[in-house]
Amino acid sequence: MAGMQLTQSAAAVVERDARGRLRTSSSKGANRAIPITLAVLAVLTVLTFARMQYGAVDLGRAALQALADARAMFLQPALDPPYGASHFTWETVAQSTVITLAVTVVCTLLSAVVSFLLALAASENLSSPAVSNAVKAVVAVIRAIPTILWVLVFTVAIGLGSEAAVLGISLHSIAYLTKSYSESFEEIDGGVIEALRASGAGFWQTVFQAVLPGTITKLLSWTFIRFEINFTNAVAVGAFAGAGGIGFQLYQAGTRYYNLHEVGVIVYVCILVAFALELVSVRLRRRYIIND
Amino acid sequence: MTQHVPLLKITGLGKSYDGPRATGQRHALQGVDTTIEAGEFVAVIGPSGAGKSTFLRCINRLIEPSEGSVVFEGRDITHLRRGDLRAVHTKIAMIFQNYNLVYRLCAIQNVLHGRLGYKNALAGALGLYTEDEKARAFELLDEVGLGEFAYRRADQLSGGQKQRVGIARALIQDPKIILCDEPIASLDPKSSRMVMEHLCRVTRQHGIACVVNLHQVDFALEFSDRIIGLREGEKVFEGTPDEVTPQVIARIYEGDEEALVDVEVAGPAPLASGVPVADVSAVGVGATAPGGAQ
Amino acid sequence: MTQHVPLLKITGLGKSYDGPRATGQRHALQGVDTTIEAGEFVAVIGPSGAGKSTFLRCINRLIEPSEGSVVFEGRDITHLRRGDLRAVHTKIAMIFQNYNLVYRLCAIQNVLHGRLGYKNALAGALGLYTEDEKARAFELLDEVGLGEFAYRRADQLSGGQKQRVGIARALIQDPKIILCDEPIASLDPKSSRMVMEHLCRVTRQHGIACVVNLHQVDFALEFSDRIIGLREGEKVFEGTPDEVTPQVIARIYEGDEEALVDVEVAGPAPLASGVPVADVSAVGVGATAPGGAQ
Amino acid sequence: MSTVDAACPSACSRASVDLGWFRRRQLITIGGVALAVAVFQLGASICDFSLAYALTSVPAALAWMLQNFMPTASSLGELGYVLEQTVSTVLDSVAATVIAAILGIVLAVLGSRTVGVEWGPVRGIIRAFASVVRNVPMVAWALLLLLSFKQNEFTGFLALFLTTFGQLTRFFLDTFDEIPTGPVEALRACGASFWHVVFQAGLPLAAADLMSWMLYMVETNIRSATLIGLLTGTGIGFVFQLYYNSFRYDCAGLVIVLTIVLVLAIEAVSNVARRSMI
Amino acid sequence: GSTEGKGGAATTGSDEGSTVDKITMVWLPNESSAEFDKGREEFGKVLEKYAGVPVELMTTTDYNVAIEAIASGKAQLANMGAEGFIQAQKKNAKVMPLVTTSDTDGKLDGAKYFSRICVPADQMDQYKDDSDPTGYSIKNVKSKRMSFVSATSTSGFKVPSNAIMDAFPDEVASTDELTKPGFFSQVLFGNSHPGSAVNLLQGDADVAAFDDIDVDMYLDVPTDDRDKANSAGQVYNVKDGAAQPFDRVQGKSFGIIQSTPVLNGPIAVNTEVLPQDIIDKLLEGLTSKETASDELLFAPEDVEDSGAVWSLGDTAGFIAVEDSWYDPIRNLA
Ligand SMILES: Nc1ncnc2c1ncn2[C@@H]1O[C@H](COP(=O)(O)OP(=O)(O)OP(=O)(O)O)[C@@H](O)[C@H]1O
Ligand SMILES: Nc1ncnc2c1ncn2[C@@H]1O[C@H](COP(=O)(O)OP(=O)(O)OP(=O)(O)O)[C@@H](O)[C@H]1O
Ligand SMILES: [Mg+2]
Ligand SMILES: [Mg+2]
Repeated sequence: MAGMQLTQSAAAVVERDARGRLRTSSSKGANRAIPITLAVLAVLTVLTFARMQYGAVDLGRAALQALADARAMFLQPALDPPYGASHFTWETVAQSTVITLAVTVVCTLLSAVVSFLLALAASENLSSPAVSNAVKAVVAVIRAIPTILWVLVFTVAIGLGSEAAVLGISLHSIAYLTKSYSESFEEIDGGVIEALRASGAGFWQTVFQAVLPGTITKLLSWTFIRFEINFTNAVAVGAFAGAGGIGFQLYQAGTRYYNLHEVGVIVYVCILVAFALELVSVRLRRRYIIND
Repeated sequence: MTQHVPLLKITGLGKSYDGPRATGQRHALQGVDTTIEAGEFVAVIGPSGAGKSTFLRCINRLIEPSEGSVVFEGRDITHLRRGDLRAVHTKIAMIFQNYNLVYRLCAIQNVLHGRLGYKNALAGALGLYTEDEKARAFELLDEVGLGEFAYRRADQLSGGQKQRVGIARALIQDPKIILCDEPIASLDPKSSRMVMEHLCRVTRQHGIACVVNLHQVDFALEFSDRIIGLREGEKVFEGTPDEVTPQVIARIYEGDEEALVDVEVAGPAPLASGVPVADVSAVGVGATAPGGAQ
Repeated sequence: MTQHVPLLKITGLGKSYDGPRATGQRHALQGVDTTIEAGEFVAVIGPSGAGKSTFLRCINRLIEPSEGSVVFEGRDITHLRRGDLRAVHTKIAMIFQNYNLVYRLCAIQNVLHGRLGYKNALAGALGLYTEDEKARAFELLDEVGLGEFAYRRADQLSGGQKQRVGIARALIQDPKIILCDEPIASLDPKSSRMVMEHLCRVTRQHGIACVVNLHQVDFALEFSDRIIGLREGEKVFEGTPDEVTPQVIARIYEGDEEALVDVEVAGPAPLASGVPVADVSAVGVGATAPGGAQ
Repeated sequence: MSTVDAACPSACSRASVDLGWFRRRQLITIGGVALAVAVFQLGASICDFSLAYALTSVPAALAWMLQNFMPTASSLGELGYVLEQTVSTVLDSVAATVIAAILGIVLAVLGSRTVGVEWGPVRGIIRAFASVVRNVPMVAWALLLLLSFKQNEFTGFLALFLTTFGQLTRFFLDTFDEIPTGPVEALRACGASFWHVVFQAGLPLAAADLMSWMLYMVETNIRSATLIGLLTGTGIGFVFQLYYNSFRYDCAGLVIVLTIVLVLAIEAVSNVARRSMI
Repeated sequence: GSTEGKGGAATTGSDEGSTVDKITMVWLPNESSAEFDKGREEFGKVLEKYAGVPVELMTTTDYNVAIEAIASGKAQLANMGAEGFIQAQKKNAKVMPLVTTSDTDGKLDGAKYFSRICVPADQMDQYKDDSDPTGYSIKNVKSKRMSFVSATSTSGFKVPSNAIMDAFPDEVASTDELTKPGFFSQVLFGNSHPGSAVNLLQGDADVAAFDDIDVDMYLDVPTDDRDKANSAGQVYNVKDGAAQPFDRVQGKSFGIIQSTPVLNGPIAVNTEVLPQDIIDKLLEGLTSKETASDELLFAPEDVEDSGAVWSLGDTAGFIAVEDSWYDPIRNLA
């Protein structure tokens, strides 16, 4: 082994492992969080596969079948025969896309307004600690519940029509936006608020003259990002309850008519809309949230 | 009835912080008495942590004082409720080290924020100012030399310009007194002088009293009518600039390691222009040195 | 056979960028010839945008030169394929302005990265270094005065310390030459001097040639054997530090508004220590002034 | 106006008299608000949404919910089964995330601007592929897989995996794109090969962010798993639907409560992990 | 359609028993799909004509919603399945059947469809049982891989589950247990009747439950004698060229080992929120000849895609029905 010529203080630092080899990272005070987390996740994964129920199907055959189905869906999308079965016309598909977008708009605007108010209450710098913590706790609980459960619960509680879907989607959206908004609010310079307060401005004046102008771009970016998520949710929820729209047609094509070609068309429509929305929201995020 | 009512009468003002931080010195401010007359220009000096900011903020109750009283125009404001405090705040303007402008709004809008205290919630929130208010805002901006920059966004202004917007914002409040917490600490010497000159001129012109926290002793001596020295939360000096001898400076900054003043070397006021005390004193340790420190 | 083969022979090296940016000056670098001998310490100076970085990066083909040739130890490396280039890279080390350390890894691991060029894919990816390599890494770290910081994460080191880790990383490559792209531009004068001294000492000691891009003319004059001056992509001077007269400096920086040198005022080399030319020259506009500007 | 002119000499008289500036700003603000209201109204009329009805029914709905969905003593009898399904959902979420992350990292490494392969088309193809996979509605994935893999936990896992994979690849691509290019360049200049750069610079620099995204995905996946479970008949989604459809709302409520507890717990744990990684 | 609109405008319907200014009718998810748009609209018009008040039709995508709506009185009328009707009635005893669809002879006798338990044709032998009058029994289904339709389906879950419970009284305590593996080695849900049938034909399940009316169009099933066609022991082939999802199991065949008749679902009324005089008028109108001959409601045989909800191939029209007629179903629950 190479004898090292080191100064005393340096030699004192060098560590060797059990076999006398030089260590390239210190055993003391090293950050073990990442390896530990990785290990836990790996163990859980192995455990999952060990106890998972794989069903009665022959996985190989099923995989082939799935590929064939995927082919029908992605490579042969069609509404009309020979592949499609004319369950839907382009008009109805377009109509229901518009409906889903309408639900998305309504949910997003509704939750943006409510979230703005809640976020004011949730921000530590604008509200009292007690109120802030209470709002944050409630919001965390709401956020923990999957959107689809909210929608199903509202469906039985309120009944029919788009209200249940809108409220269900909005609730989760509100929780998300409240968190994002209040984080934006908390980032604003406390001095500005203090300055306005010192000149005798009231709460709402401070909010609209200092807080809102200072954060509006971030709020808009978050709102748009949520718009994108809400669209996805509206599609998913449409499959189950309430508002119908493109999601319901997707569900019908899949579970009622078993026509993957028609599913394919609807999927492409969803992808197209999602692409467009994503393009905008990625831009906004780059511009106003990450770089700000 | 005819008895003289000072603009601001401060008696036994004190603030103590509790909590884990409060190990050694619980009192950030203790038993400060003073009186500010209308139109006076008072500088508060003292080492870092002496309680200058605490003193200033206790006056308009941005910090709640824990003892003592603040009487403004004959009215004890120490225990006013929030609502009533708003009216008092319109009369006591404030200027900050970091300008505290809303950066996404333009200069004129920031100036107009000074009027919010006079407006109802809705009009203020929507930014509905009267024509008179707007006209006055433009005048004041022009007065501090920023007429051309009215529509410039605040974040596009230089530090000195920002602070002058801050001055205009304070002036439009029609205040009786302006409290300034180290208004020039973030500025270069040239901008500092300009801001101090503007501040001094407009307050004298409008007959507004002014209390300025300063690190720069030379500026304090140059511009103010009266100087208050704080150390470890207590008032250790009060007097005219003429009375500020090197010994006084040493007493105020004594014990503060960063700001030991060599009394022999440092001449009488004014000290070298624009250079904070900490720099001047880096020269050496003089007569009143570390023995007195605590 | 016995003919002398220089370490590095650069002939007609040029780089042009196309695209919308290339409106006026297409050539970032144009027709540069020079020869670097083993163990030489060469400084490259020139105003911002002169093509210093481009020159350096064309040598080891971090940027692909668009014309000319680079012959390293007698072998033309201008058109080597990626795989062969790797072997050349092990012999040509590089040091960067921003240190470019992997800040989440500790100093010793960063130093060991210099050995990656010698390792196969697996061993290198997993960080399996031999005991000899590790021992040498510790020694080199110690040599640049960082023996105690071997296990310190790179982001916890100061700027000067980071750059010294960069030097150790270059040294462990056993390079024939080290290319340094403004190694001290982000450092304060004190750290700058320390880094330059370390760099100069270790390269001389190990007989490694060194090409350093520098903004600081004074450092260039003080440390290097030879100086190359670039302006607008072309070599406008090459010679020993002694030959660098104020006129030469003016010629190199002429036309660069930020760095006009007052020939009358600025004395002969070395200029005031640690102050970049831009500052020195802020004094005034001399004989060679704006007329020559473009 | 004229007072301004009088009081205000030279410079300001040109710039400042334009008080119409304020009017324009106000108009912009009012216009923005009006636009939002109009868009909302349009959307509401298209999807037949009545704000008044929705808002007035919320209190009653919440009361009804609390009353009906409050877990009762009898529903606690189902706790064991529900717990079992919940745990399986969590495990599936973790497994789907881990497997998706492994593949996602490979794709992200190959497709990223900083450490990725230099050949342009690879990057484009990877980005397009990830984008398509991510934007196919989860429902569609579930329906597709359901047809061939039938209704079982593995199907749920696969559907979850596909959506997670799309999302994580996107996040990972962004993460790798954002790592500083300097160290990567430095390693290349040392003669390091592609894999050296990936393992010695790319991964160490990105590790904390990658882990953070993974943990975030585990949380999100538990929620997504509910939806997928409804379709593929697995996990909490399935049990919820089972109780819901048979009008045993108290048991359905128990599922909700357990979900809350679990998601919050996982959120807390991953926050701790995330914080100690920096 | 213009008549489809908002849900429970009558949120607190219970106290407006004597008069209504609007009738709300709710449809189950199955009849809510777009293909029945015309038929539903026509039905709304018919109701309006006889009731003399505006009618609002509410489509649903959720089974629970329909039941909650009629039970709570948010809807006055509902088109329901037999099982759903019983559930709604359990929640509110004032929910009553009004009419149902008759058999093709216009009688109640054949107003039913069949819930079947089926196995692959080549495994029929395993289920032969001479002690059973039909020649087959479900004695052997234990530990097999089972496919139901969904946990809420009447003919695809409730009825077959009850049959299994009856056959194995000691081993199955509640139908709930049949939703998870235990008694069966595996439990699948096809999510629809065709789905369940495909599970069986594709070999993913050994035993499957599904009904006749949703599946037989894909099969070679004689239509003359429904009772006979649905008896145990019958074996059927998937039609050549059958549409999705049966395209993947063409040529496969299965046999019936058990079959239970299920009563046709009613148009139910919540008598609490609909005045008796209107109920009477509706009953009279719906059972009239005129209604039965409305081709937009009852599509003539062999006519496809008419948008009609019902078909004259299955029924001759609406027929009044008593609450007690549903007792057999009630007893299942
Ligand atoms: N929120 C707080 N909680 C606890 N202690 C505080 C708080 N704010 C200030 N202090 C303490 O009160 C003392 C006085 O602080 P203050 O900010 O008034 O000093 P200062 O003279 O303005 O100093 P500087 O020149 O640095 O601004 C200091 O010891 C400080 O640590
Ligand atoms: N990627 C690029 N695309 C187009 N032009 C470039 C690119 N990189 C550099 N240039 C141009 O090439 C010229 C030389 O740049 P280079 O970075 O080599 O200068 P430099 O002497 O290192 O300057 P500095 O002292 O500021 O680092 C400049 O005009 C620059 O704008
Ligand atoms: Mg202070
Ligand atoms: Mg450069």
